[in-house]
Amino acid sequence: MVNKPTSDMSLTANGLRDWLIQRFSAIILAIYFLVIVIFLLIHSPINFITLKNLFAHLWMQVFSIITLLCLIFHAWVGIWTVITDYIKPVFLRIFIQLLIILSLFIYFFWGIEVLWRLI
Amino acid sequence: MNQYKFKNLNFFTIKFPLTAIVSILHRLSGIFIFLIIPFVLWILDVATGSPEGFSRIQSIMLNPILSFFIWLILISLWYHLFAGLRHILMDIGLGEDLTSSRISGMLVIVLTIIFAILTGIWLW
Amino acid sequence: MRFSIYRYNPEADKKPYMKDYEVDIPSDSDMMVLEALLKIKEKDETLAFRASCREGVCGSDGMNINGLNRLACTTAISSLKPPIVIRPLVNMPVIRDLVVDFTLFFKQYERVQPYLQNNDETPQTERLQSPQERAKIDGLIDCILCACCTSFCPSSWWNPEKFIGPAGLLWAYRFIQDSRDTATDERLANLEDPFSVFRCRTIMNCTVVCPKNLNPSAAIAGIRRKMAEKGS
Amino acid sequence: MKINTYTFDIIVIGAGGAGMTTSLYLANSGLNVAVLSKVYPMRSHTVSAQGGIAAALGNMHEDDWRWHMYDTVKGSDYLGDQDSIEYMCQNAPEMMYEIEHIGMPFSRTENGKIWQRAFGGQTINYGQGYAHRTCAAADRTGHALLHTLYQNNVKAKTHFFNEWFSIDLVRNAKKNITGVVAIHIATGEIAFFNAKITIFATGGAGRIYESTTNALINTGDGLGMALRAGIPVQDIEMWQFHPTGIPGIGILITEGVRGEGGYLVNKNGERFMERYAPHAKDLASRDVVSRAIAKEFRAGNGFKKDGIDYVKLKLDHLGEEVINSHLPGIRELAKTFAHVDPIKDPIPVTPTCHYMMGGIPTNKHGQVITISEREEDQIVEGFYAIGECASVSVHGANRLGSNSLLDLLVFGRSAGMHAADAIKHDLPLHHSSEEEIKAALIRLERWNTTDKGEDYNEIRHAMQKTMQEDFGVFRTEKYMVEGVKKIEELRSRLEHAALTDRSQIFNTARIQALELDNLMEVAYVTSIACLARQESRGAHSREDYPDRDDKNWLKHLLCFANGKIKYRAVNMKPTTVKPFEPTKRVY
Repeated sequence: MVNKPTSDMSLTANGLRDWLIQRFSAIILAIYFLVIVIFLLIHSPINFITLKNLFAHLWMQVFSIITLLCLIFHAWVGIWTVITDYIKPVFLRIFIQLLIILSLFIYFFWGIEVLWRLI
Repeated sequence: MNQYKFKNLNFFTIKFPLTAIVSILHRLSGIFIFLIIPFVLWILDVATGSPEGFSRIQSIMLNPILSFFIWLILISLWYHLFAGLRHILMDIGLGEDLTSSRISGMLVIVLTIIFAILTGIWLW
Repeated sequence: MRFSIYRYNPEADKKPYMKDYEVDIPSDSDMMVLEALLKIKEKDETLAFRASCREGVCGSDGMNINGLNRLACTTAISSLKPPIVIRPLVNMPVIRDLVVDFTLFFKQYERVQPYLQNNDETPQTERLQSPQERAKIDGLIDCILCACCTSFCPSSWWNPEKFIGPAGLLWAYRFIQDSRDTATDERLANLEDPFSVFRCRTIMNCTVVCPKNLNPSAAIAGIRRKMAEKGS
Repeated sequence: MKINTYTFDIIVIGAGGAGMTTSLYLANSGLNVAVLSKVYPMRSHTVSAQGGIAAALGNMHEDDWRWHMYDTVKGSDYLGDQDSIEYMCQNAPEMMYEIEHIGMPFSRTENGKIWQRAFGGQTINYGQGYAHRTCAAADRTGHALLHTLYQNNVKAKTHFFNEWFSIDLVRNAKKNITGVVAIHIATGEIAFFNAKITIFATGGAGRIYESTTNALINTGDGLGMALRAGIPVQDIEMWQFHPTGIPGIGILITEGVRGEGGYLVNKNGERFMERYAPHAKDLASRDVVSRAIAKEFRAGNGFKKDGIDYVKLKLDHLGEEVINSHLPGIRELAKTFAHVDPIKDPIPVTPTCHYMMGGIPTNKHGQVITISEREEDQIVEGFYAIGECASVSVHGANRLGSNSLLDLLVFGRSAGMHAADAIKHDLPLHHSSEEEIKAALIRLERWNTTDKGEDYNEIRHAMQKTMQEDFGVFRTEKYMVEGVKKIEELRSRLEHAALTDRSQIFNTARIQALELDNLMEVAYVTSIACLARQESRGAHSREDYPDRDDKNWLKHLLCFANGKIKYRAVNMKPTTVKPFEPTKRVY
């Protein structure tokens, strides 16, 4: 059947929203990545204290958590597209999707835990 | 569509344009980055956990195989960043025509090579 | 010059195979691939392919020539590196030899409601449209429905039924951009699901192979921008 | 052989501009209509039309449909039926608005109206200077029109039978036409399409010539079917040679190029049309320009390459902007097929077979007319013909550029209206027995069962060569007598030709063979008609009879499949204006 658009467990079940989220999260991720790279270049060679101090700032905490969220969403939209492209058996696809959702949840809480500890 | 048995879909007979290669590499780098998220989180976890952990990560960097792996991760990140930036620019209507998209695709590859070299110098 | 052509006749062959033909072509010839195919057909009647206008405007003879989808009638043999390998359009069901089934392709086209919709009262004379408004559909009205683009689009390979494909979306954008069409909001709403439009990854294979030098990829980006402007 | 029967109110054979105009009208009238086409609708030859559609809209200057009518009558060299021409020109503006409303992407004037360009033979105020009357979508008007019509048929849910090739008309014992038999190219399925009304919109037959602007599919299938069913064709000697086809391959370069200000030059760089048509120059009507070019060749003023004579069409002086906005398709074609960029260099061009003015005789409702034993017009009930396959006759001996798309629109619609009305007035459905259906399948059977014989390709090449050499721009009795003999011989050889491919699935060789049957019929009646008409009129240019002869030849010539000839009077009775009496035709 051609005429039935389905969402197949996409992030928001809406192409436009998924797409916008993908783009905005990408920009946040790009900025974060560049901030880290610049920090490492400035403080090269890096030591434990400088690194820990960086994450002790409140803005860095907030920025990191936002970035972590963006990473989770960005990864899900991206990986979801890849999976729905290549994996056609429905049950296998759903199984893998659930597995990935689970791991993303774990990454998220793991990340929060790491950051929390650094305050 | 069952009435026809065959389709012509043989990758070895299809020419992939530069723009397609830039795109598939974006996808591959994305998958790779997704797969190494736990590794990166682990590095962050250990390196910020204690001074001992930090030195552990530092010593890892000295291992040629692992440092090569980290270099690969960074290359993937650079590539994913540049190719992603190209896509976003095209999304807002910049460089949508064929010639510009070929040039920007080439640029993504060249920039990635330059940054791979710079990153290598920085790492070693 | 050697031509290696994809052959498959479901009545006689278990599976497709490649068959070689030698055609005499003078070195300074400006012959097109279609003319060579017609010559081959005179020697081997069983070779099946479609052709009509032989000037690149009817869209009958799209095929995969040396790895790229093109029209046989506008592809000069002198522009190709021999041997010339001719296969059917990529990822479309093969009926016979170079003839493929267009059923799904046309269903995807019909899905975008490819006709002008205007609910305003019909005027006595023409509806006015300024040259600037008219210019917005330049390059969108010229599609010949040859399927070169959609058949060469990886997103269509993986989701041929859910993703409309570049050709259908170019037509969708043609009506969205037409100042005389009043169904824009409905058209955009019909395309908002995660597959119909958004499966496009801007790979640009469509634009690379379009024999009319159109840019379906930009049209798709245009649709997405229209949606974003409208806000979801 | 199993034969399925499909029943409809109306079947339309052919999905070009004419077929889809009529089907759109019929589908919107709520009738059960099917369109059979041997190719997907958008592959039809209408797609190749470039220049535009004539209609006296008056968007560029004051205009009047009567002026358009005058030009058309004069263009036809007075062989056109004036009631039909009147109907066409009068209805043209409304038709333009109608297709504009359903989405036709016309180019526009600064104030937003439909843009119109100059074209050959179109004048203001009965011959006073150029008229800008041709409504255009850049230089891809046919493509824009065909797609618009197809799109609206999709909307109207017209029932298309794509890639179904019609083999022959089916007639019952009472001589009623009951439909056609057709073969599904993809599967080899054979079916009888039974209908109250059969409408032919099968297009031209330009492929009888070696060098033609026509698509490979223009094989005169409707004419072949009509002739075999005992219906004559009218004025089939009238073949238009377009002045500007690319030498060799025959790709059309629109008259719109000259409408924009392009002009022809010979090898001395001379703008020679000034000598042949001092007023209209390069925008004289097509027969005049083609003959002028042929005369230049004879005088040794042509260029020559690979044995083909040509002149050049200069348009670089129009400037890049005009070429890109009004002639983008021409630029593309010239680059691809003539290897020149018209922004810099002139395009090589030569007269090339382009359009069949003659065809199945009809009245202005599209109803097919035959001629009785007592030489009276007789309407063939339930049978219509429209577009290039019909001779209504608005083009007479020479068609004006941009009148063909108008013809197919106006008469596509009028046939649709008339047919819909007939159905509503309880036109009966006639049936046919199995024998009658099988009788229509004889030639398919013949191809399917002949084991050994000549290659049909050889015969086609020989036919095209003979037509080109003996029945081209200039015609002479001596050569035509030879030509008729050659065509007769080829025609009988074709009856014994054979196919090597007998498969069912997408057997294109078999379709080519069936098409050649039709081409041969058209070539044969053309040759007979060319020889018969002993005068020069419009496109029919006899060296042995160089003048027009209104006393003896101001009449339609009808030719039957057996070569028998009859005549019909030209209609000189328009209903709202005074008739245009024949005068000397100068441009």
